[in-house]
Amino acid sequence: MQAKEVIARRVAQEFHEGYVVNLGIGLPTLVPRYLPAGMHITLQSENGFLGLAPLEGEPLPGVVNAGGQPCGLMPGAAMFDSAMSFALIRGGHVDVTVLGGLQVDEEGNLANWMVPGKMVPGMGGAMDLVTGARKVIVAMEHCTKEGEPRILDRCTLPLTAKGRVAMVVTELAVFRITHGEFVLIEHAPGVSVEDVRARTKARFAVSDELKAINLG
Amino acid sequence: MQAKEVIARRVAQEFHEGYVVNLGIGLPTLVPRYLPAGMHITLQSENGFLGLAPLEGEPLPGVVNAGGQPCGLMPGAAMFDSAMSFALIRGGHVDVTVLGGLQVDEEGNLANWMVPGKMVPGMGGAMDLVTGARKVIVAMEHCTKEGEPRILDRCTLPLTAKGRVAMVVTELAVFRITHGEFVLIEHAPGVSVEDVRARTKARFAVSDELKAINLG
Amino acid sequence: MALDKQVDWSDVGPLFRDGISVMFGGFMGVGTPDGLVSVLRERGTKNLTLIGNDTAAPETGVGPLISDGHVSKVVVSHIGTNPVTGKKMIAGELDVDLVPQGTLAERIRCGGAGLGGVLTPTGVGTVVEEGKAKMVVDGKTFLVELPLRADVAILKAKRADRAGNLVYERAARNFNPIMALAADLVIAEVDEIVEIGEIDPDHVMTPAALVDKIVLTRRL
Amino acid sequence: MALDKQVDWSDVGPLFRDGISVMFGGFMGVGTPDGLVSVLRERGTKNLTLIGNDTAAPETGVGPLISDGHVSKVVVSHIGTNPVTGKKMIAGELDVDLVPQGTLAERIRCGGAGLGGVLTPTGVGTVVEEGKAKMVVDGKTFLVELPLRADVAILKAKRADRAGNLVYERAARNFNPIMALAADLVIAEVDEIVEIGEIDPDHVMTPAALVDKIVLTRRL
Repeated sequence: MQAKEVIARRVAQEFHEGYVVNLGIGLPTLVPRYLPAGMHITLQSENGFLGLAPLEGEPLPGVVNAGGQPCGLMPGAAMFDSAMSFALIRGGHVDVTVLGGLQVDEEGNLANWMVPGKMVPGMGGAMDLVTGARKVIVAMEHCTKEGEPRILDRCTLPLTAKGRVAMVVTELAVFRITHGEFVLIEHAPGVSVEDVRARTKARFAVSDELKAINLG
Repeated sequence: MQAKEVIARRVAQEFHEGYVVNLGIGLPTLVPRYLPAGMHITLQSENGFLGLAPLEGEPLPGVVNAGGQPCGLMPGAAMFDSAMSFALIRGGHVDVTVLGGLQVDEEGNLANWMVPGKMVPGMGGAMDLVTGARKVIVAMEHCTKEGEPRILDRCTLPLTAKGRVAMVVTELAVFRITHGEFVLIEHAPGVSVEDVRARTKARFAVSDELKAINLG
Repeated sequence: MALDKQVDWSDVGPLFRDGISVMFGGFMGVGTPDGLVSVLRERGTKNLTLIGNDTAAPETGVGPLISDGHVSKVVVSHIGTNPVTGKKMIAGELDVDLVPQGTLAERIRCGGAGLGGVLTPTGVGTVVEEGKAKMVVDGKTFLVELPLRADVAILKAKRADRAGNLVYERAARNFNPIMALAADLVIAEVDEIVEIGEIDPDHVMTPAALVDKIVLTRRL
Repeated sequence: MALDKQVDWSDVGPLFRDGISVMFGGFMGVGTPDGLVSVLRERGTKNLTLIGNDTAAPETGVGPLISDGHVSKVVVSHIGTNPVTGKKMIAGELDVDLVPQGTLAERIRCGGAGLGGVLTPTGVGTVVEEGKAKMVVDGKTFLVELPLRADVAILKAKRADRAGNLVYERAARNFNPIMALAADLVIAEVDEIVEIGEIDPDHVMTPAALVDKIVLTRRL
């Protein structure tokens, strides 16, 4: 199973019936594929709506996701302006947001919006989402392409938000962050705690209930 | 001509084609009767719409003015929520508001929302209107029923807003307030400057262009 | 989105407890859910804090709740149309917190939008500024007004779909949409319930995600 | 209400001057008035300050204005989809002020609603907080974010009546309604113009009172 699928399958287990969810671009958009049959969630999009669906048939005017790509509308969808969109996001009306990360640190800090001197795309809606969503899940590959850990004692890149990450899901491990404590709660099948430590530059506790990620 | 009609006729002269106007309850609601034929203004109401019209025929569900009384809708009316209603009011999108007053003073302060120990109805939308409308016109009878001046050197009642009144229209006189200066610009036919002074407890300058109110 | 949020009137009562804060939609009673107000009365709730535009009249809107002594505090912009409110205030039986209407709207919106407050010019130089922080921006003075939230919001809409998307009618909209953002539990009384998908997404005024329960207006 | 706000395309050009600030509706170009953007180009305006969500792509939305050098500053939440913006920024030809998207929406709304600012938790502990006042409310830290206004707002709507009431389509709504509040001159490009009274008052998304000019989308 590819790293991305492992991550998406595991993140899907954090969703519950009726949840309002905002998914970042890329990997997070794969998550809904792995929801249990019959579970209904509502996808929220920064550009102003609740009830995104996959595109079926011809694109409809104005029905686009936050990446500007044509999408569909769930029955019962609702459209609104940007002020309302972020009232929902900042006001705790989004149950979960799943975003990619460049770095996460022990304090639950996330850096995912710029690399000084290299990539300055802007934060878009990410700072508001990470600040305001009820639960922030970072879904990312455990290390960079160069093999450098992304989970650090201290983020070195500019932060997206401070102390807001509740969970980090990688292809190797799942960490929960509560009360400022970084805890390894699950590992990928065949991956040992030592393997995780070797590729993680953050202190973390190991849960008493540590188990393998269920990829059922 | 009754005092109220004199006041309403004179206030009507301050309206211009296309103006957005918010009228307080009572006397101010008489003003539109005296607009020149063919002049179009849009009435705004705090409870959430633009385009009030007089009631014609049966009351329609939800079509009520800020006093909760059934009214009509102009063609081209628009409805919105209270936050938007006051974004319009506070944000300078209402060209003129006309309100009654208990007291106005030399500094353009208005008191019209409470009499301690007697009448504490609440400010409703008045504080926002007086603070945010582009032009605030106070339309009131010159003196109280007991003959006490309402135009004072200093309001003694709790203020509605500070320094926001641009014009005061009474059955005796019209004052303009600019740059902190109270100026008598018009008097009712047959009323002398001395008559006005005798019933006014504020210092005021007399305009070089002082004239009689046109009640044409 | 497939959750059916319609409940029966008998399910509503248990949602209310003594001492809760209740935001109520409506302006002079127009846009106030009369059925939900009745449930609050019938249930005999005590020590309610009501947050809304006004206290309407003794027999309209939330007026009966005040007349019958269910309320210990109101946060409103206006009480002048309901003499009972004023009498109870003077008698020391009711705490009345008067808030300028636009400020009330913004404070509720802040409470629902995750904002810590807004800077408003309204009330500067009046008794409203007492006890509040001020800030000067570009030479102009503003009051810092803080968020308001409630335990429960009771709303009135014209139409809902089963998921809870709401459409209001004319000036009955008023405070309802912002209150839908600002309470832990949001209950809407609606005149009509339609199937999911029957309301055009562009016409939804309060998205279903904000609404917890819907109940069909009782025809008396 | 009877004023007919429709103008011809030839009337639009003279409304734009060099050095003005322009708020533009749209999100990745969706909801951006392409015709009005073209007029800004054809007229050869210089030193524009653009305020909006993003700089789209080099050939979409406001992208062409940046590619062709009409712009000296952008205030946006995102530039990553338009490499030209990044290049010009690095070359020192374009000033880029990045604002979190929700904060951008609130700042524009403040500018249009007469508010002096809002307190937002977004950006606390990040570079966004640099140079900004902070306030602690109920133990939580917020940034004080200040209002934004512009000389001109250019909007895109699906439908207008002749008075200027606007209806947007789906996610093309985005920043358009709040920008209608926050500029001295508001111009809307619309796909369809109907008679006054043809839009249900409950469906109006931007009231006519906020709109100065409407122009019918050019079919190319």
